[in-house]
Amino acid sequence: MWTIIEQIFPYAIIFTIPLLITALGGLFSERSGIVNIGLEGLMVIGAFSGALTIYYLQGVWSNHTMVLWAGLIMAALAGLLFSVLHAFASINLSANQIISGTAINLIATALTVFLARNITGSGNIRITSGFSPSDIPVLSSIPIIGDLFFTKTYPTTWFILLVLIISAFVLYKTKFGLRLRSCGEYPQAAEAAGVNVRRIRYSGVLISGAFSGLGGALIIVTYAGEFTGTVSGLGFLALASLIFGQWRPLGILAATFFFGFASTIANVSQVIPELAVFPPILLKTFPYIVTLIALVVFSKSSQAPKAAGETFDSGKR
Amino acid sequence: MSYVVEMLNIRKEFPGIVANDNISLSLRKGEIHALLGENGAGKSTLMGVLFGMYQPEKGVIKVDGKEVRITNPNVANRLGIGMVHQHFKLVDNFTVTENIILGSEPVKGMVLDIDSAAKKIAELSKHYGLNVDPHAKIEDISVGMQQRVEIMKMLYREAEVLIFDEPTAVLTPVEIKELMKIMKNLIKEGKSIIIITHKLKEIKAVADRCTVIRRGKSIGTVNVAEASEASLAEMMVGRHVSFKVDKKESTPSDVVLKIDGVSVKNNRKVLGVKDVSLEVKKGEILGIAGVDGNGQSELVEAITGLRKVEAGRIFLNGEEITNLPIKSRIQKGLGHIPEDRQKRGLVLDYTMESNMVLEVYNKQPFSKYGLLNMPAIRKYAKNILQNFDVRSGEGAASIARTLSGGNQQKAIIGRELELDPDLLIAVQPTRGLDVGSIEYIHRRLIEHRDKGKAVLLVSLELDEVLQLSDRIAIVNNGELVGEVKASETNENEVGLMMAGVGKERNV
Amino acid sequence: MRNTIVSIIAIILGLIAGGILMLVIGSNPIEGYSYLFQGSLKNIERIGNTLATATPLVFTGLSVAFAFRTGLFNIGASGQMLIGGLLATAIGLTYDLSRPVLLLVMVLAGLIGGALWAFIPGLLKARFNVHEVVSTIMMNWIAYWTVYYVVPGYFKGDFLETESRKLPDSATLRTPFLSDMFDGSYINLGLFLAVIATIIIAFIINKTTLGYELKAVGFNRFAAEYAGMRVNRNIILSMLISGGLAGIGGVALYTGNASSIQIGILPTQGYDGIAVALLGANTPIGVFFAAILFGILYSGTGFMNAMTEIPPELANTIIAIIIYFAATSILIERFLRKFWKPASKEQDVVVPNVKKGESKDVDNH
Amino acid sequence: ACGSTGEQVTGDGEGKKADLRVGMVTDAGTIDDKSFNQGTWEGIKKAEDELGVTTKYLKPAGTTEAEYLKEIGNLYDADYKFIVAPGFKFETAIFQAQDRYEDAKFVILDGNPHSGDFKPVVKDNTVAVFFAEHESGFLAGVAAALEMKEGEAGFIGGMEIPAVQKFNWGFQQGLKYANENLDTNVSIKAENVIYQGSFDNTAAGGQIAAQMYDRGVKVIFTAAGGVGVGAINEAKTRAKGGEEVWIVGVDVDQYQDGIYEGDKSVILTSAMKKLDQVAFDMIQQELDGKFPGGETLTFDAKNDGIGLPEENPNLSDDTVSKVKEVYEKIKSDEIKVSGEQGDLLK
Ligand SMILES: Nc1ncnc2c1ncn2[C@@H]1O[C@H](COP(=O)(O)OP(=O)(O)OP(=O)(O)O)[C@@H](O)[C@H]1O
Ligand SMILES: Nc1ncnc2c1ncn2[C@@H]1O[C@H](COP(=O)(O)OP(=O)(O)OP(=O)(O)O)[C@@H](O)[C@H]1O
Ligand SMILES: [Mg+2]
Ligand SMILES: [Mg+2]
Repeated sequence: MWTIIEQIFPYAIIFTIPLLITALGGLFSERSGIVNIGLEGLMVIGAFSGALTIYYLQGVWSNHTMVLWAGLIMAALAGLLFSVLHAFASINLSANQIISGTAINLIATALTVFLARNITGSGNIRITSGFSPSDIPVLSSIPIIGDLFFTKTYPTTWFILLVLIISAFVLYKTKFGLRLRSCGEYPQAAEAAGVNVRRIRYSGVLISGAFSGLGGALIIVTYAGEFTGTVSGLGFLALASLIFGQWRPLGILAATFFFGFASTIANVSQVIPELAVFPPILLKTFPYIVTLIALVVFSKSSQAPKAAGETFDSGKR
Repeated sequence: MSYVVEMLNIRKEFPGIVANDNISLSLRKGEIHALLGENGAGKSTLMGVLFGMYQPEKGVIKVDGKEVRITNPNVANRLGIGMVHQHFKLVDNFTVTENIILGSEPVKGMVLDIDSAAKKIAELSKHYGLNVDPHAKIEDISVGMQQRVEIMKMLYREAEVLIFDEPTAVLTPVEIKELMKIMKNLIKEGKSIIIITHKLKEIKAVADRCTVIRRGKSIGTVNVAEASEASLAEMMVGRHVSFKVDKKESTPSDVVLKIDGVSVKNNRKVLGVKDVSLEVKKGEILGIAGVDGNGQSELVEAITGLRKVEAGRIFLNGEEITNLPIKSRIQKGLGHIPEDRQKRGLVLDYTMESNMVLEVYNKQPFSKYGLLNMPAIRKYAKNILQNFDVRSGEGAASIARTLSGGNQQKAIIGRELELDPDLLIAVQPTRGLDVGSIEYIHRRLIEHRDKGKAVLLVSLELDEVLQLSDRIAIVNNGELVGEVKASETNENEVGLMMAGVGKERNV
Repeated sequence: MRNTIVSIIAIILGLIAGGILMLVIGSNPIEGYSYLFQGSLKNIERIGNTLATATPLVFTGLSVAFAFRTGLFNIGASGQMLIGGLLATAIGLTYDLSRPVLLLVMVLAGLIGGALWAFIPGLLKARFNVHEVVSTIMMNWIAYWTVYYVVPGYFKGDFLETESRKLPDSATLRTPFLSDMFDGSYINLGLFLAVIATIIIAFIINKTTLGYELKAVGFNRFAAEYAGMRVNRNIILSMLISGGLAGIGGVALYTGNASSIQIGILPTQGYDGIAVALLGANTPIGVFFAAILFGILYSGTGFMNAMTEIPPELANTIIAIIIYFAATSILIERFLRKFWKPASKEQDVVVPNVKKGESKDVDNH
Repeated sequence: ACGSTGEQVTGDGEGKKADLRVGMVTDAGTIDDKSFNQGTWEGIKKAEDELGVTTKYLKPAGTTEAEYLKEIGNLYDADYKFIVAPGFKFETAIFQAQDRYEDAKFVILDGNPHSGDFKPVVKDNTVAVFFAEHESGFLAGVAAALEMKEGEAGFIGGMEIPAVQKFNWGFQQGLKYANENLDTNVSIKAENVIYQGSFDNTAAGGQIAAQMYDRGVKVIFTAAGGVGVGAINEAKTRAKGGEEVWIVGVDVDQYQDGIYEGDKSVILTSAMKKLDQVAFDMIQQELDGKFPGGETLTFDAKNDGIGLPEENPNLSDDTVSKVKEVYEKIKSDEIKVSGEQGDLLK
């Protein structure tokens, strides 16, 4: 059993990372008071732009790794730009955030395939190859931990974990973080204190756009290798992880890792005789059922930002 | 004369209503200036304009003689204008320090410098006698302390002009006294203050001048020293107002509510009400006096069914209701004017007419076989709103949210009285109401008593309790410390008991 | 009324934006739209297919809208459809009842299946305050895998692992009289169910004490509790109704538009239901027409593609843009207000609750 | 048959303008799926280039009979009266369409029109086409065994549909044949034969492939669309890291998809079924007035409808020549490959 876990672990982590960064983006948005159910669409945008960038650059630029990073940057930028639509609707126009997010999802999936076909002639954009995993010297030889965490790791994984740490720092230790959280809890208070609620909320939404874009592209450069017009529900799963993780960075890390691990187990269960004793339906539904149970267990302490989802206009008290 | 703030000919419209119509107000340096007006007169709106929350359609604002455009609260802050809002603008799960520094945070490098801020706050607190704990979380501190945090916010930003919107409505008598003291301190330090309040006594006590507005228009500005409470009231409502509550001696008969050794847990999961026994009889008003947070809310929630009773029993008209669902209690004759009108009292997104049948929508004639009868509902609602002089942009069809707080309150009271309950529980029934409305509400409560019904009055305003009640029960720390006859006691005695000094039960 | 105008303007703007996209890729928008509408409405058969396409969307739209109105966000309509469809299919494949009885039982089974699938999130929300967005997403995937294993396990045909046996004609919602009337199209009894459901839901929301209660709970559960309403029961009830609607939507899809249930697919109609509800401003009648519009757009795309060089993704893009315009309808409203300013200005001056004479008695400063 | 007709055409095909309008309706998945839909479409596009026909594909909103029929109707109404439908899921739709649109021609790939009872009814305006995927899988199995000599092989299928199953069974028979006759020792374990359950779960494809490789599998035959893409990615990653792992592609020559580090590829070979060729040939025959309406055709080794790619850079010459021999033997019925499960795995 242990070897199985050792073998699965790196793959669970790869699967976790896009979820993690997207949920983290959602965290910034919701903590600023804007619910973003457009995460799925933003991921699609990121996957598309990342794939497209890499697809073009791979021909002209010989430094393979740099090309991939360039793809990630473009993906984040595209996600950021696209999220302006959501920000504009829900912040400037006090639109219903759910509607706006739904529109984002619809537009993203339709538009990317439309563009892909018009630009590359195909709805699928395939990149030659993504990042390569490697073992971290020294650390990977530590017993147990080395095998789990430092073997077959991707540079992007460490990068996203760094982003996570920075995010937690920003959220809890900086001026911006304080303001962001106040806007999600009680924007009227923030406004009265002279905080520009709109600007903060814009930042929150744009960060979520950039992060989700990144998340979408990470799928391409690690395990998928091609853009196919969908991220198959990962955006919604990220949203679920955000809530499951109780709107906290570490909570999100735990929640997304749980999803990553559980779905990897479910995916590979077919190949593993030891797991084949369980009915497959149980294995496949395992992550979802456990999430429901966990939500019940943690239900007592909901940390939802109080004002998330409410439109804010200065007049209302 | 030098004015720190001049608001000239301000006009502000909302859909269907002109909230401020050509109103002017000038604030002298170092004065306390009261702003008086009926509910919905436009006071909060006017201050909202000064604080940059609303943009006026017309008019000029000058600060220190210079014309300014206050486009948002930030601008106001920069101009040295601070405001304590009626509903506090504090983030519940932030600490006092975090709330105070929000918007003008000190940083060390990139990191928030919480420690030095906390130190500065502690100093300020000492200087002005505010007594706030910089590290406490807002959700854990009393309302009075929250208000002091609001004041601290302004001081921290070195505001010169301080606006208070109904600061005393939520305070205990002791806290009010403290606040008055603080305000005087502030004036001494050269600050200038605008205070909105419906309590004429307070105006007389602290204000130098008073501007009166009525239905969006300026009535005039007077020197408080030259005015009496009666003349201020008359200016405000346009007719004579009587402050004395006329009432006959009560003639209590059968017991309506009997509380027998009841204990209730509070939000912090400890006993907030400890072994309380009480009786309220037909034809009497029992007032509960006590400092806020001494178990009144928990007790009321236990009677109304909003909170579980840990021990003891509750009877209504001789029938035990301890564990009955809320609906059956209402059916058995319980009416409730809730403490928090926006949280419990109204569905803010419903129209007023829908709100007026909140407890009876499923009864005839408002519905039959599960179908609503809108004409009947409309008629019923119109009647209540008219009787209680509830003012709003579009009458019964107004969305509850758009009504001023005072008018929301009147509507709730009207609704509950219309149910004609055997027992009416009135919690802070006149909080935030103007004197005209208070007079009216008081009259209606006494009428209710005189019809032979029972009233349980919970109020933080000692005046109100003393004036309205026939008997007064005093609570402290969740326990009943004593019971007195209203006619045989005075403010002092009750005040002492509220502070926990017990007295033999008489009655 | 205002909502209707706003929705219509949103639709027009969305179509205009789509037209611009067509221009950009070098196609003629007038031609494109003409084929789009011909594709969905040109002849009686196509009209029938358009209505059939719209039918499940009416149900999921109602499902989402109903939940919305009661303060809940049901994004689990897909899963509820699957389970509703699965139960109905199971009944249809298993029992040999007379047709009216069989159909009735199938519809009921669908309703119960959907309701059951929504019951869990409802219960979790009411009892444990679990966010229904997460729980309904989880339930979607559980439904997906349930169908994935149950269909091949119990209802598999002789040759195919990936879908159930085909329902006998007598066990589908298609009826000869409708099919003939609409020239062999897929229109089916589901449409009647959809009309009935729309009316019933409109009725419940607007005219009944139940609707009054559910909305009150949705707006302010504390006030509802204060007034003696059973908040938890209402949340669950709301989810049950919402899920039941989606469940019947599944019946319409799998036993009306199709004759078997396929595995490995989460029906997109569940998510489209969100858009339909929103465009319909969460009112049942609005939802009905929004669903028809979506039916027209989805159904006409193919013909437009066939007749022009406009790619199929364009219809989706247009729908998305319409939704976005509906979301940003405040812009439209502002515009309308400006447009009608002269009329409304007069109104503002006459303040209803200021009695004449009183307003100008004292003047000072 | 089709090999020969193909040759006939090439001479006079250039620049010819035919007024045939050819339509295609895609199956589940997109036109760019790098296998099934795309293969068919490429054949149609080739006909456009070489034979001058007009072409169009439509993508249905879903995969129900109603949706398929709607798109067929759209093509028909737009005057595309030669309609190609790839996939068994079209069976019932084509069954109805062939009656409803009598003046149109239909080609259904991988399926037989029937009314839901699996009793084939191929009308005069329809051709049903099957491929001997098992023979293709067999050749791939032989090639893989020859190249590996010894070790473990695996199979990842998408959904459990007939075409995928036949690839699988053929592959297993191929391995067995090589072990018995060609002196190899490549085995396949029950746990390494799986159907992932979808054609689009790339993540699962990668993870499953990783498990198999970790458990000593050297070569995996994927017949799984996007799931296969995930597996190919995993293989590339490992190959870059110096591991020796291989993938056998499916449907079309997937060599390009497996390229890493310049010109190396993890695609050992591909078990092709020549969808493009068949689509092209059908159009060609229609133009020549020889449309085999009413027939059910099977494309197999005999008519070169299946096979391995011409170019197989990863196969040694020895392997290529031995596979060629086997291919001939299949053609001559000396080797019989079964399209049934029998006692094979899954
Ligand atoms: N944002 C708003 N939209 C519409 N109407 C409003 C708005 N704010 C205030 N009003 C209306 O403007 C009028 C003045 O309200 P305002 O809150 O200024 O009254 P007030 O004098 O503070 O009353 P109170 O004594 O009850 O606090 C009221 O009729 C109120 O309904
Ligand atoms: N969404 C809204 N739409 C219209 N008006 C609103 C809205 N929210 C608040 N208001 C108005 O804002 C004003 C201020 O609200 P608030 O509850 O402080 O009233 P208030 O009259 O000052 O309260 P109180 O009676 O307790 O003194 C009210 O006049 C209310 O009508
Ligand atoms: Mg006010
Ligand atoms: Mg007020």
